[in-house]
Amino acid sequence: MTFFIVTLIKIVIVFAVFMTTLAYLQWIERKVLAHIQSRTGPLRVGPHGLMQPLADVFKLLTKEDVFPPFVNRFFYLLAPFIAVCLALITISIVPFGPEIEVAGVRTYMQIGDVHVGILLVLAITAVSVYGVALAGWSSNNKYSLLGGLRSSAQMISYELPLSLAIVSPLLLANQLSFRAISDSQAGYYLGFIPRWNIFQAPFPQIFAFIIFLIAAFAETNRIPFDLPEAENELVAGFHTEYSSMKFACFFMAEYANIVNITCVATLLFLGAWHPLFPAPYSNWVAPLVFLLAALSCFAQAAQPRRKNDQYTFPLFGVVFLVLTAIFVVAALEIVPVLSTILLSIFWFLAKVGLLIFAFIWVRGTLPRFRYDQLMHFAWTFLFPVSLLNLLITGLLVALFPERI
Amino acid sequence: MSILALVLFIPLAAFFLILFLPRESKASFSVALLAAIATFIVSAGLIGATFKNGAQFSNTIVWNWIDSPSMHIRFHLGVDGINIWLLLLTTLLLPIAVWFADTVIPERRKTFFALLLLFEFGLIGVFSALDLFVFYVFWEVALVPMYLLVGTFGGPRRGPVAVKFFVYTFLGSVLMLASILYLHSQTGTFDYVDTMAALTSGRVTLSSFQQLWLFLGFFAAFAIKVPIIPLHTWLPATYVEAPAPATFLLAAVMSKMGTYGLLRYTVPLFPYGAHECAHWIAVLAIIGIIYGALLALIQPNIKRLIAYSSVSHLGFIVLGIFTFTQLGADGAVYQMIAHGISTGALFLLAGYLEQRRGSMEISDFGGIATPAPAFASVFMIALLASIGLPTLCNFIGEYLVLQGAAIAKFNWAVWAAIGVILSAAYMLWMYQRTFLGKPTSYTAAFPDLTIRDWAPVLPLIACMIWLGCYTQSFMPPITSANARVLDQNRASEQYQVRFAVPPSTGEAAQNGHGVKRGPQRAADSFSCLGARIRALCATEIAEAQTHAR
Amino acid sequence: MDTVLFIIFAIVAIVAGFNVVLQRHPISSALSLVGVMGSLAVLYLLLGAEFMAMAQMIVYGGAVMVLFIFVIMLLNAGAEKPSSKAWFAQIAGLPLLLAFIATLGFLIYSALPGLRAVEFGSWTMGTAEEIGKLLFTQYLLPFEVISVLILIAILGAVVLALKEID
Amino acid sequence: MNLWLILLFPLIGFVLNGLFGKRLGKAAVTFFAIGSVTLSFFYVLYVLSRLWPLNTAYSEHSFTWIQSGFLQVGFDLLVDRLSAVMLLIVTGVGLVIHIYAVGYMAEEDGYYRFFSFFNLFLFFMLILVLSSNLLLLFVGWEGVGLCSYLLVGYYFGENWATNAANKAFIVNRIGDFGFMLGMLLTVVVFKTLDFGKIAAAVGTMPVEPTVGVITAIALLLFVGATGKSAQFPLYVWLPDAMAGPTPVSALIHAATMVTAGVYMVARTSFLYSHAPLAMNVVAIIGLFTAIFAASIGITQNDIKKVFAYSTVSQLGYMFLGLGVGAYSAGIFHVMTHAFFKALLFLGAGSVIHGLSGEQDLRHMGGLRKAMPITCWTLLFACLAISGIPPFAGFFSKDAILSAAYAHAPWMFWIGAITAGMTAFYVFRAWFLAFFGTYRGHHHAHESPLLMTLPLVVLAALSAGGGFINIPGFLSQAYPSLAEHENRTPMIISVIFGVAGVALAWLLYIARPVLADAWQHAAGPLYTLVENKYYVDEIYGALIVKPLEGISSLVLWRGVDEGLIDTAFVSGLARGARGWGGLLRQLQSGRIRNYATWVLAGSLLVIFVLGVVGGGR
Amino acid sequence: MHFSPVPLSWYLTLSAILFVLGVAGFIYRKSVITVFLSIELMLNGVNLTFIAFSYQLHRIDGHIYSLFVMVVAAAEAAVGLAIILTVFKNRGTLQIDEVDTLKL
Repeated sequence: MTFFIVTLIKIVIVFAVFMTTLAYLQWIERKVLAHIQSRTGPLRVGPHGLMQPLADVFKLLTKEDVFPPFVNRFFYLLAPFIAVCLALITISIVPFGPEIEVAGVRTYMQIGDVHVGILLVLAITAVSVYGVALAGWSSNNKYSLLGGLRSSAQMISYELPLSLAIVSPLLLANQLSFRAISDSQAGYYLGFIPRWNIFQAPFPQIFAFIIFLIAAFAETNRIPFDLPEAENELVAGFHTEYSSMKFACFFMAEYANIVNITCVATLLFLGAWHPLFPAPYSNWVAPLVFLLAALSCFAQAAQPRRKNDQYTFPLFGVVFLVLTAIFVVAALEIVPVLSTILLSIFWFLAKVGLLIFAFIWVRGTLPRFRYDQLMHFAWTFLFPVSLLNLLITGLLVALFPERI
Repeated sequence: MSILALVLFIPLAAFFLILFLPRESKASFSVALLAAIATFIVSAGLIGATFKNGAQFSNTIVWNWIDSPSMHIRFHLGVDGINIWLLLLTTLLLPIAVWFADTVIPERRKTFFALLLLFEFGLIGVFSALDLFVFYVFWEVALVPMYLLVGTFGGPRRGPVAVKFFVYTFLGSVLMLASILYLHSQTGTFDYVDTMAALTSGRVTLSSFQQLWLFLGFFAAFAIKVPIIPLHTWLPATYVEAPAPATFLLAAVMSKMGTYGLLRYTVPLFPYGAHECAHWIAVLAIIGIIYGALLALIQPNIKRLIAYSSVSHLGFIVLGIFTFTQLGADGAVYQMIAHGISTGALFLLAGYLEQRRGSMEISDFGGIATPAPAFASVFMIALLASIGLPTLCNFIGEYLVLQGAAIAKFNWAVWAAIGVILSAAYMLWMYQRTFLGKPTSYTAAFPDLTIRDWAPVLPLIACMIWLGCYTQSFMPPITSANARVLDQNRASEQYQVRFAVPPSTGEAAQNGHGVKRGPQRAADSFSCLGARIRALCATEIAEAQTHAR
Repeated sequence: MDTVLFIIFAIVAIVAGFNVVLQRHPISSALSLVGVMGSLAVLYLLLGAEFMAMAQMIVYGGAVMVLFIFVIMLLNAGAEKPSSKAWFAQIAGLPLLLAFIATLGFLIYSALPGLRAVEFGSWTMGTAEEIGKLLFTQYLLPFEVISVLILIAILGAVVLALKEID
Repeated sequence: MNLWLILLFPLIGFVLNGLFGKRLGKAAVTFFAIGSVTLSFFYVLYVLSRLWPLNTAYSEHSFTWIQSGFLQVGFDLLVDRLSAVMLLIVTGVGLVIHIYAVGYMAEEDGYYRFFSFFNLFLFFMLILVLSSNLLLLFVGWEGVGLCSYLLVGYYFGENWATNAANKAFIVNRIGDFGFMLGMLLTVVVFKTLDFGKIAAAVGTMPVEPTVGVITAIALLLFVGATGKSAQFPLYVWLPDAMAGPTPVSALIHAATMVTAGVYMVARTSFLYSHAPLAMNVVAIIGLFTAIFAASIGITQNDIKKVFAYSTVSQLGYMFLGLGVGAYSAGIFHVMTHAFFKALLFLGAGSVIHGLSGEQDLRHMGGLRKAMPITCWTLLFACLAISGIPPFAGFFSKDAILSAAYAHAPWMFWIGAITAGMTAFYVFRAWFLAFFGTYRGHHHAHESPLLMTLPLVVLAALSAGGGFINIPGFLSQAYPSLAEHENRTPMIISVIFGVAGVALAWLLYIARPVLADAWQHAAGPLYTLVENKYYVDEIYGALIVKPLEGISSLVLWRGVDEGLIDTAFVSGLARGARGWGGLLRQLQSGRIRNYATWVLAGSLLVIFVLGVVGGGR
Repeated sequence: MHFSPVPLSWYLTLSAILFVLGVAGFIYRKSVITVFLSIELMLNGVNLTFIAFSYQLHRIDGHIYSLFVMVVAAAEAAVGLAIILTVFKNRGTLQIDEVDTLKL
C-alpha cells in the first residue's frame, strides 16, 4: 500500500513541477529570445512579466473554440489530445536522483523505473507522430495536410539518427533502464573526469551527443528544423486550423517534448544527477551559483536603467539568497537525505536547464532550413555519421570488453 | 590424387580447356581426343584393384563436399566389380565418339567436343558415385550436355524431341531426388556405403510402405532412363533426332545409367520394394523385349529400328536384375557392357550410313554390300553381336539373363526368349533391305569404309569378340560384386518388415474400435493433436527447467 | 488486477479490431489498428514480453502504421465504395469464417486444456538481453536472412515508388 | 591330346581367307581352305588312332568360359565313339566336298568368301561335335546356322537367295528358342550343362511315365532339333536353302549340319531314355516328316528341291530311328545319308554345272551320254537311298525300320511306304535327268576331274559304307534294344523300294504318257502336293503377315504412337495444360477470392492435421 | 500486491478473434489499404499467440518469431505500400476489385 501512496505523492510532485515548468518555459524562452534580440520581453503582467504564462493560459481558455467546417471532428479533437498525452508520459520514468529513504520508506527519486525505459521513450516518440499527422489531415486544409505530412516525414526521418545515437551509449551502459544507465555513469576517471557517457571510455560519446541533440531539435520541431510550424513561411503548418485550448495543447506538448528530450539527453550523455566533479567539492557549486545569482540580482537592481525592476530584482536576490542558504545546509550534509535530494535535483536540473537554454539559444541564432536541405541533411549526413559512430563504438566495446 | 579422380577430372579439365579455345579452332578436336584417350588409359589402371576384390570398393575418393550440421555430403566415389566395366566402357567409347564426331559433325565442333567431354564427366560420376546426393548431381550433369547435344545438333525435329527427352528424364530424376532426401531423413546420411551398412545391420529399418515408395521413386528415374515400357517413347524419337555421335553415346552408355542405378541402388537398398515389384517389373521388361522387337520388325528407319532393338535388349538387362539371382545379375551387367559395345557399333555404322546417304530410311538403301563389302562385313558382325550370336558379346549376357530368369521363374525365360527369335528377324530383314540385293542407282557408288572410319570400328569389333569368347577376363569382378549386392539385398531384407499393415488400420486394430464415424474420428484426432501439444509443452517445460537449473 | 488489466485491454483490442473492419474510412481503420497494437503491447507486458511490447510500439505503431497513415493521407483515400466483383468471397467468406472461428475455438478450449495461468511478473525472460542473446546465437542465420530481406524490401520500395509512371 | 587343334585349322583357314582372301589370289585361297580341312581331317585320324578303341570318353578342359554363381561352363572338348563317327563324317565328307567345291566354284566372284565361310562352318560344326556341354554345343549349333545363312545368301545380290538365307536363319532361331529353353531348364533342374554330369544325374532319376521335367527338357531340345534338322513343322527353310551353291547344299544341308539335330538327340539320349513320351513324339514327328516330305518330293521339278525334300524325309527317318530307341541306327543312317545324299547333291551340282545353272528336271533328259560319270555315280546314290541291298542305305534304313517294327508295327508300315516313295522320286529324278531326250537349251558337258573324283569317292562309300558296323561300334553307348532276327520287315521294305524304282521306270521310261494322265487324275491333290501343301503360304498368312500387321498398325501406330505417346505422354502434357486452364479460372485477379481460398485451404490443413495427425 | 491470474486461453481466444477479424476484413473490405491493414491485424493476432505460447513454454523463441513477423510485416508494408502508390498512380483507384489485371 505504501508503494501506491509514495508513488501517488511522487506523481503529484512531479506533475505539479512539470506543468509549472512547461508554463514558465515559454516565458523563459520569450525572455531569452528577447534578450538575444536586445529586447526586454514580457514585462507587463506581474513582476518582471512573471504572470505572463498565467495570462496566456487564461487568454487561451477564454477564447472561442472554433470548429472549422468539414473537419473530421473526432480526429480533429483527438490530435492535440494524443500530442499532449504522449508528451506528458515520458517524465514519469525519468530518474532525478538516487535511491533515498524518507521516513523509513525507501524509494527512488523517480515515479517508476521501467526495464526498457529507453525503448519506451523511443516508442512514445515514434507514436507522437500521430498527433501531428492527424492534426494536419483532420483539419481539411491543404496547407495543414501538407504541414502534417511534412512534419511526420521529418519526425520519422530524424528518429533514425536519434535512435542510432542513443544506441552507442546504450552499448557502453549495457542497460535499457534509465536508472541503470544513470548508475553506470557514476564515478570518475583519474578522480576528476566524470564517467558520463559523453566522456566515457573507450569511445567518448561526444559525436553521439551532438547527433542526438541535432536530431532532438528536429524531433521537437524546433528551429532550425521547425518546418512543421513555420508561421511566417508555411502558414503555421499542421495547426493552422487550431485555436484556443486545442492550440495550447500542441504548444504544451512541444515544450513538454523539449523538457523530455533534454532529460533524456542528460540521462544518457551527461551523467544524470552525477556532479561534474567529486562529491565534497561539487556540493558547493550550488550555493555558489545561487549566491552569484543573488549578487547579480542586487547589482542589476542597483542599475538606474532597470527602473521597471527596481523592486523585483531585490526580491529575486532575496529568493536566491534563501536558496543559497538551503544549499549550504545541503552541502554540509547535515540532513543526508535532504542534501542527497537537493543536490541531485540541482545537478540534474542544471544540466537540463543548460540544454533547454541551448535550445532557446539556437532558436535565437540560427535560420531555418529548407525542407529538401533538411531531409538531405538527415539522410546523407546525420544517418551515416551516427551509423559510423555506432560502428566504432561497437568495435571498441568489443575490443575492450573489460570496462576501463 | 587417386586414379579415379584423374579419370573423373581429365574430361572436366579438357572441357574447360576447350571452352577457352577460339571458336572454330582445330585444336578442339585434338584436345578432346587426347583427353578422352588419356582418360581411357588412366582408367585402365582401375582394373587391378577391382580384380583383386570386386566386391569391395577400391580407388575410393572421399572428400567433404557440403558440410553443414544438417547435411553432411561427402564427395564419395569408388569402383567395384559392377561399375568398373561400365566406367571402362564409357572411357573407351568416348575417344571413339570424339573421333566419330570429327568425321560426321561439320560445324560448331568446338561446342560438340566440349559437350561430349562434359557428358563423359557426368557419366563417370554417375557410375562411380557412392553418395546418393553426388549421384543425383552427376545424374543431372550427364543429362544436360546430352540435352544440349540433341537440341543443338539434332535433326529437323530436335526442338520438341530434346524437350521431351529432358522433361521426361527430369521428371523421373526429381522423384528420385525426393526419395533420396526422404531416405536421408531416415538414415541421416547420404553416403551409399553408410546407408547400406545401416540397412543391412538393422540400425535403420524401413517399413514396407516406406520401402515401396522409396523404391518407386528411384525406380521412376531409372525406368525412364532405361527405358522400361511404357516409358520408352522418348527413346526412338531422341535416338532418331540426335546427331550420330550423341545417339552412339545415348544408346551405348546413357541407357546403362538406368540399369546401373537399378542394380546398384534399388535392389540392395529396398529389398522389400524390389521383391514386391519384381514381378511387375519383370513382366514389363518382358513386354519390353517382345514389344521392342515387334516394333523394330516394321520400322522403316534404321536408327529407329536400332532404337527399338535397344528397348528390347535393355529389357533383358532389367529382367536379369530383377531375377535376384547371381546368374541374372551377372548377365545383366555383362549385357550392359555387351549392349553398349554392340548397339554402339550399330549406331556408329548407322551414322556412317547417314553421313554417306543423308538419310536413314531403309528404302533409300539397298545393295550396299556390292560396292562396300567391308562396310557390310563390319555391319554384319555388329548385327550378329546384337542378335546374340554365340562367340560374340551379347550372347553371354542374354544367356545368363535368361538362365537367371529361368531359375527365378521359368515362364519369364520362355517369354523373354521370344525376343531372341524376333531379334534375328528384324535385324536380318533390315540388313537384307539395306545391304543385300542389287545396288540401286544411289548406292552403286557407295563409298566403303575409309581408314579414318575403320579406326573407331576396330576396337569395338575386337571387344565384341573378346567379350564373347573369353568371358572370364571380365566376369570375376562382376560376379563377386553382384554376390555382395545380392547378399545385401538378403541381409537388409531380413531386417525389413515383410508384411506390414498400413499404419491407419494398424492403429485402429490396436484401439480395437474398428472404423469410427467421420466427425467422431475428427474430434478424436483433434484431441490427439491436443494431447500431442500438451506432451510437447510438458517436455519443453521440463527441458527449460533443467536448463534453468 | 491482472484480470482487470487484461479485460480492459482485451476489450479495447476487440473493439478497435472491430473498428478496423467496420470503419468505412481507411484512416479510421488505421488508427483503430494502432489502438489494437497499443493494447496488444500492454498485453505483451502482462505476458512478460517487455521488449516485444516496446518493439511492437516502435516498429508497428511508430513505423509501419505511420507509413500507412502517411500513404492514406498522400493518396487522400476516401471511404470505400461497394463492389460485388469477388462474388465468391462474398458468398463463401462468412461460412468459412464461422467455421474457422469455431475450429479455433474448439482447438483452444478442448484440445489445449493444460495451459498456464498468466501472472504478471512471474516470468520475465522477455528482456532485450535474452532476446539479443538468442537472436545472435541460435537465430543468427534467420536474423541475417531477415536483414537481407529488409534490404531488399527497401530497394524494392524505392524502385517501385520512384518509378516514373508512363 | 590338344583336341582344340582340330578346331584351330579351319579357324585359321577362315581367318586367313576372310581377312586376306581378296588379295591372296585363288591358288592361295584354295591352298588354305583345302589345307586346313586336310590337316584337320588327318589330325582327327591321328587323335582317333591314339585314342582307339575309345572304350571310354576322352575329354579335355581348355579354359573356363563362363563362371557365374553355381554355373560353370568350360571350353571342354569331348571325344567318344559317337563324336568319333561324327568327326570322321564331318572332316571326311567335308574334305571331299571342299575338293569338289574348288572345281564347282572356280568361276565365282566371291571365291575367297565362299571358302572362308566353308572353313568357318567346319569350325563350328566341329565345336558342335566335340563339345562336352550343352552351351558349347549351342555355340556350334548357332555358328553352323550362321554359316548356313551366309552360304545360302551367297548370291546376296539376288532376292531369292537373301530371302532364303533369312528364312533359314529365322526358322532356325525358332528352333533355337526351344533348344535354349531346354538348356535353361536343364540348368534349373541339374545345375550343370555338362553331358556327363547331366547323365549321371538323370541316371538316378526314374523313367517318367507322363510329362515330367525330363520330358520337358527333352521335348524342348527336340524343338531345337526340328529346327536344325528340318523336321515338321520347321522344315520349310531347308528346301529354300537350296538357293546356296550346290556344295553348300551337299555339305551343310545334306551331310552335316542338318544332322546336328540327330547328333544332339543321340548325344542327350540319356534324357530321352528317361522320357518315353518325348521319344514317341520324336518318332512320330520323324515319321510324319518322312512321309510328308517324301510326298512333296514326288512332285518337285527342281532337281535340288527333290533332293532337299528327300533330305527332309531321310532326316525324318533318322528321328524315327532315334524315337524308337535305335540311336545307333539313327547315327548309322546319318553316316550313310552323308555319303549318298552328298553324292546326290554333288551329282546334281555336277549336272547343274554341266548345264550352266539349269536346275529344272523338265529341261534335262538324256544326259547319261554327255556326263557318264555323273550318271553312274548318281545311280549308286539312288540305289543307296532306295534301300536296295547291298548299298549303304539298305543297312541303315533296315536297322531303323526293324527297330520301328519292334517298337510299333504301324510305324514300320508308314516307314516302308515312305521308302517306296523315296525310291520312286529319286529314280524319277534320275530317269528324268539322264534318260529320254534332251529338253534343255544349254550345251551339256561332263564336269572336270576335281568334281568327278569326289563323286567317285562318295559313290564307293555309298556302295560299301553299309558294311561299316556303326551299330556295333556304338553298341557300348547305345545297346540294341532287342536282337531282331525277324527278316520280314527287311524283305518288305526292300520290296517297297524295288516297287518304287519299278514305278518310276514305268512312268518315266516305259510309259511317260501315264505320268501326265495320273497327274491329271490326281488334279487338286497333285496341285496341293506340288505346292508343298501351301505350308509356306499358311505360315505367311497365319504368322508373318499378322505379326507385321499387328506390329505396324496395332503396336506401332496404335499402341506406341497413339496410346503411349499421344494419349499418355502428350496426353499428360495436354491434360496438364487443360487442368491448368481449368484451374486458371481460380486466378481471377480478385484478391479477395484468393484470400477466401487461402482460408478454405487453411481450414482444410487444420482438418487434415487433425484427422491424419500432424508431425511429431 | 496480489495479481489474480488470467488463463492463457483467454489470450489465445483474443488472438483468434483478432485473427478472424483480420480475415474478415481481408475478405469483406474493398479498399486495398484496408485489406493491408487487415493483414497487419492478422499478424498481430498471430504475434499474440506466439508470445502467449512463449509464456506457456517459458521460452523466448516465440518472441524471436514474433520479432521476425514484425520485421517482415515492416518490409511487407514498405513494399506493399509502394505497390499501392504505384497502382494508384497508374490506375487512379484503390478499389481492390478494380486491380485484377494480374492474371493469366
